[in-house]
Amino acid sequence: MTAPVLEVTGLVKSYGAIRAVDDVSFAVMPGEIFGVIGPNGSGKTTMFNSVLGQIKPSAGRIELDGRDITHLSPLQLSRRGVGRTFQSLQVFGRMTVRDNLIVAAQEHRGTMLGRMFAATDNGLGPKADALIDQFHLREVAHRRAGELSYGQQKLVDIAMAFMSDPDLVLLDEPCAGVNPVLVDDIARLLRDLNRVRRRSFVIIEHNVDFVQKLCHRIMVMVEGRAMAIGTPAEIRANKHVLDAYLGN
Amino acid sequence: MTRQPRWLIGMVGMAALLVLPPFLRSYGLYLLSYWLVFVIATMGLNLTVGYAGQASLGHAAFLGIGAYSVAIVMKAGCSFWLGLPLSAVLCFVVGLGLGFPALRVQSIYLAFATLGFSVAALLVMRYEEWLTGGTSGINDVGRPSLFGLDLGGNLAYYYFVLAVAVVVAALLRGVLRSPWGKAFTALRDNPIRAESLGIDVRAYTLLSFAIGASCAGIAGALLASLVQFVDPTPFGLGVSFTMYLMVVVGGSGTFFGPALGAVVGVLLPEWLRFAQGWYLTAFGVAVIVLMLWLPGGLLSLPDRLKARAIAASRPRT
Amino acid sequence: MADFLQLFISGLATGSIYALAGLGFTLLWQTSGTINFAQGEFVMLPTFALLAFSAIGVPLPAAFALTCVLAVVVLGWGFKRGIADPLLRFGSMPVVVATLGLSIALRNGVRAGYSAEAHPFPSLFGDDVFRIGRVAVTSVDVGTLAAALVLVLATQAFLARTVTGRAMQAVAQDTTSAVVLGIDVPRMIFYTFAINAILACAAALLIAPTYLAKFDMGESLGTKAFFAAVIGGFNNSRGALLGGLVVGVCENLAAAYVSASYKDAVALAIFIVVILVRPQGLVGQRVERKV
Amino acid sequence: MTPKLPTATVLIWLLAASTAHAQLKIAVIQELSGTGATAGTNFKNGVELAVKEINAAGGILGQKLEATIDDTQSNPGIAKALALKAVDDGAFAVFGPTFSGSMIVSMTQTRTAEVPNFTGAEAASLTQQHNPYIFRTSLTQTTSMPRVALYIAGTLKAKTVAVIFVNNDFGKGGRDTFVKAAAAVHLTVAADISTEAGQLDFSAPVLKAKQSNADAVFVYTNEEESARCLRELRKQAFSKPIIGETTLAGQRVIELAGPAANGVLAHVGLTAEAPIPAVREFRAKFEKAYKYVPDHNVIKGYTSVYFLKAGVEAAGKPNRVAVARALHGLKISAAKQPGALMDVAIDDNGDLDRASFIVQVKDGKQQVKEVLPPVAKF
Repeated sequence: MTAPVLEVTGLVKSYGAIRAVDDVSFAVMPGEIFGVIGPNGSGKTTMFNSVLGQIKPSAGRIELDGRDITHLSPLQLSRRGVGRTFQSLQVFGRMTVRDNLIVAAQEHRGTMLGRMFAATDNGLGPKADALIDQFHLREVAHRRAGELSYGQQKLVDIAMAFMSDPDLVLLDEPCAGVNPVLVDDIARLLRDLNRVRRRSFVIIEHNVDFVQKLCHRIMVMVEGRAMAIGTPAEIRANKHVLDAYLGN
Repeated sequence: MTRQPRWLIGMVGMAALLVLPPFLRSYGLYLLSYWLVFVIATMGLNLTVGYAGQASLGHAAFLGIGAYSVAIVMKAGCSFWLGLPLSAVLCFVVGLGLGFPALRVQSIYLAFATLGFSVAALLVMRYEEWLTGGTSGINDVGRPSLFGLDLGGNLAYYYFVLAVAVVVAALLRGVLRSPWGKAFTALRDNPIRAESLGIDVRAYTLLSFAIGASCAGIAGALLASLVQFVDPTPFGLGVSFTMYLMVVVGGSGTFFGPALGAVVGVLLPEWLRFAQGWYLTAFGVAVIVLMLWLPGGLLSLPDRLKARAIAASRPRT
Repeated sequence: MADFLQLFISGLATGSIYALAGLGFTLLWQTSGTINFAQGEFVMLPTFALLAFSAIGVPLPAAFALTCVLAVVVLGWGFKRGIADPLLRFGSMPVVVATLGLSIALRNGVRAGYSAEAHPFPSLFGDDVFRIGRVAVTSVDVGTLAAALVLVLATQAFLARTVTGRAMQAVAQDTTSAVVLGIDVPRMIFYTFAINAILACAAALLIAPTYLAKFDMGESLGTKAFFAAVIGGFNNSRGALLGGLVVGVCENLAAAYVSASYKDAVALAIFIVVILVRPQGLVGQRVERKV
Repeated sequence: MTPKLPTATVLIWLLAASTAHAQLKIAVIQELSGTGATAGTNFKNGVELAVKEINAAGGILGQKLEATIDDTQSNPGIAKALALKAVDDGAFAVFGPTFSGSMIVSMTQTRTAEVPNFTGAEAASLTQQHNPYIFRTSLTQTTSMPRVALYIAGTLKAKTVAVIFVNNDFGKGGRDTFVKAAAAVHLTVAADISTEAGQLDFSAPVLKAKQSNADAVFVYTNEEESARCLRELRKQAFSKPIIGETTLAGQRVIELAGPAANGVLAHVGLTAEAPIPAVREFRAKFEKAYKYVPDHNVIKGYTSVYFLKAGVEAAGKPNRVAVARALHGLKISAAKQPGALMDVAIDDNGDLDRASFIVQVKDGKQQVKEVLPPVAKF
């Protein structure tokens, strides 16, 4: 029995009387792709942001590789090998695609002072180029990220999360607003990235089909609570989940 | 495509700055030196405001701290060469301090925090007479000599300021090309995303203030020696505003922006003097018109022209 | 104690002057995101307009009405169409710089075109001194304070009670939703600029007897008004009043009991405390950092 | 390309020299914007009026004056640039700047180029550096403050005095000189109160002055602040004598302060209210041209051009060095040189000696109480 990479226990985030995240617990195993689904406003993103130190959880415990990370900042989490993407597009619009990728990992190499004297790519050029090829961004590699199409920006956004070789990546709606062809591409890329080095993913996604195909296990969130956790097949068979989704 | 012409223009400009000054009279030489001093200061502010995206309306204070450091050090009988690095270091440290409000508040609040700092620094210059000479200032600030070469003459001092400007520009270029430069840009574009990628937003915010401040400190040191007199008047809020104006008008976040911005801020009022009593009104109007025409600053003009050329070459649909 | 009261009451009067100038600044920022560094000049110009109208023999109430109309056209409509509208979509930097340019142009325009001198300005409230115990109060002090209160409360009531006012607040809070709700957003923003212009005229009328009409009166007034607005809370109209009064009183007390030299740093000190403890200002609403 | 440039320069220089033959170029370098704008603009207007008059009367030794006017923005750095420009352009004399800091910087340039430099600046140090090209345009604080202190200690029989001053170049310098002068006549400074330029609320300074229980208060601030301070003194029912120097009893302050100015005592140098026919005539001329009452800065500017005229006439030729030499020790009599307005003597340092007045404001008018004679005899 291997230990989980990420273990969340009794996570609560309340705003006044409203509990946006209400006593959520789950664990992500090494090499696992863990999906989170649920209707709008069910607290998925709030849960994400609480786990990632973006907002302070009201209660609960979060462990990374068995160590408590509950009150760490996003910066500290990044340094410990946790990558993420955001629900909305978050690329650096005025930098080129290649620079976006380089800046995504440069702080993981060398010392602060050393970086002042380092080469402009901080030795990350080859790695950035590899990802650019893997994500089919070669043609736009030297264009400003802000000038690209939405789908391409989305790819850059996802690629950035992988630049620093994180052990755990949390993706918030990687397929939102992306055309169906690209959705398949993203699924394939994520599956590839998962196979190498046994990386673990947590993915929030509305596209149920995408989640069903890609994820090893799925958590369904409704009104801040984890309604069910299980394999895609189990979730498909769960009557409560269907009710929640159909709004009965 | 646009890179080459821009650098070419830069080289031609540089050559002009090297070759033409011996033919200028003292007023022209002095103005050029004055302009260069503000180019140095504005390059620093451009790092803070343009690259790292931090609102700062208190930069004149650093110019003042630099100027007073050199004046006080030289009055105490020490060399200019001690004063110059001291100015830079002192401003670096104070700049780090000014960065702290930026960790807590942003945009307009930060602008007012820095503006308030400018006011406070001015009060210290005016009231701490034992240190700064108060409102009567410090007179007879000398000019340095280098390896037995006297830099006291207007032409010699001009070349000295030019050399410092080139060195500071090269150093800044180095910093901006290093990973730091990307980190600053990331900080400006999206601090939250930057932090999630492991960029130490706190450290880079403070650094952007500190580096910007130390450039202004160096500029201040040169200014003290250029005017050979220091009093609080040139370090008021108005100058902080003007420096911010120079950054934006030149093109914030562009490398050559400060040089052009300082032309507008320092030389344009002088050129407008033919308008007599109305020259500052003309200057204000010119700034408004310039902003309306090129909201991205003067250096957005090539991009604008390029965009227009592309639009024109496209067949109409 | 009498001394303290004397300082306190004088401070309130001065503070209400800061508040009047700060109020419009807050409004503009709320609804349109315009940071107006020419706000001080926006008070200075109507002052001179009032003087000019008086000089050609127009009685004060009529002069005030004319100035208001002129201000709404020039400082409201003209400012919005000429500077705010074209520049706001490029972020705050170009607007800040354009208003800086505007303030330089206006200040020096009045200096070159009218006069570099300070001009006396008639007070609405006479110039009588009352003594209550050992405390002296002038009718100008009381009148300014009362008028400032009335103006702030009226603005507040307009924003909270009228349909137009509420629409304006909706725009201030969330432009996108306001559009969805069918509010004529550009019109509401114009109303804000118009109200700002009228408030500036009112401020001019109330401030000028003390401040005296001078081309550079906007310079120090602007800075103090900004601080008053931020200290009170940038997203609340009452904030400017509270901030102004706090700054006015504290400055006086500091000048008398701490150090006359560093009086001008008082606003800054309060501001620093406020951003450390309550960044949203004394009565402002907290805005969550968006992720 | 390059060899042509010096030739062109020489050509321009020659042309400039040839026109200079017919005209005397004077450079007015003044604070026309920024904090010193009021003083500088007034000085400039005074110069302009005098230049117009002199040219209308045929110029100086047959040469017309040509004035260029430039604004220092109240910034010493710009002032230095303008002084260099004036020197580059071959100015015959420089008028300004008024701020001591700017003056210190620019007078170094005019000295090197041997250009007579008239200034309205007050700082005592300016004329103590043996700069043979600097000339005052009014009595300075060094002359006037002892007269004020003597009046307070002597005529008013005060033992203690509260000082309210504005902390800028002008006010701080005056305060320092006054404190020294007060010590010399055994007048104790009971309260030393600094205020800001542009200060709005004077309740704290006035309260401090009251609390000090001094026998008199000496107010040394710029016009607007003087008016506000006087109003506050009246409001807080300050009952002791209020004394000022020049500005406090100026027409502008009286206008701005209203009834609060009544009773104010002041030592004034040459002002527009001086009971002298030449001054009345000057005032009428100025008011006609500029539509406002001239203050002491206007008079500084106006008279200084006539000082230059007297200097050139005394030297007998339009030579800068000779003129500067002639001006030292020159006694200018108002009878012969009406534009000087009053008899005046210039000493070896470039300082002035002239009669001055103690005035009191009554019913919104300055009234002369006492005439203080000059040190030198005419």
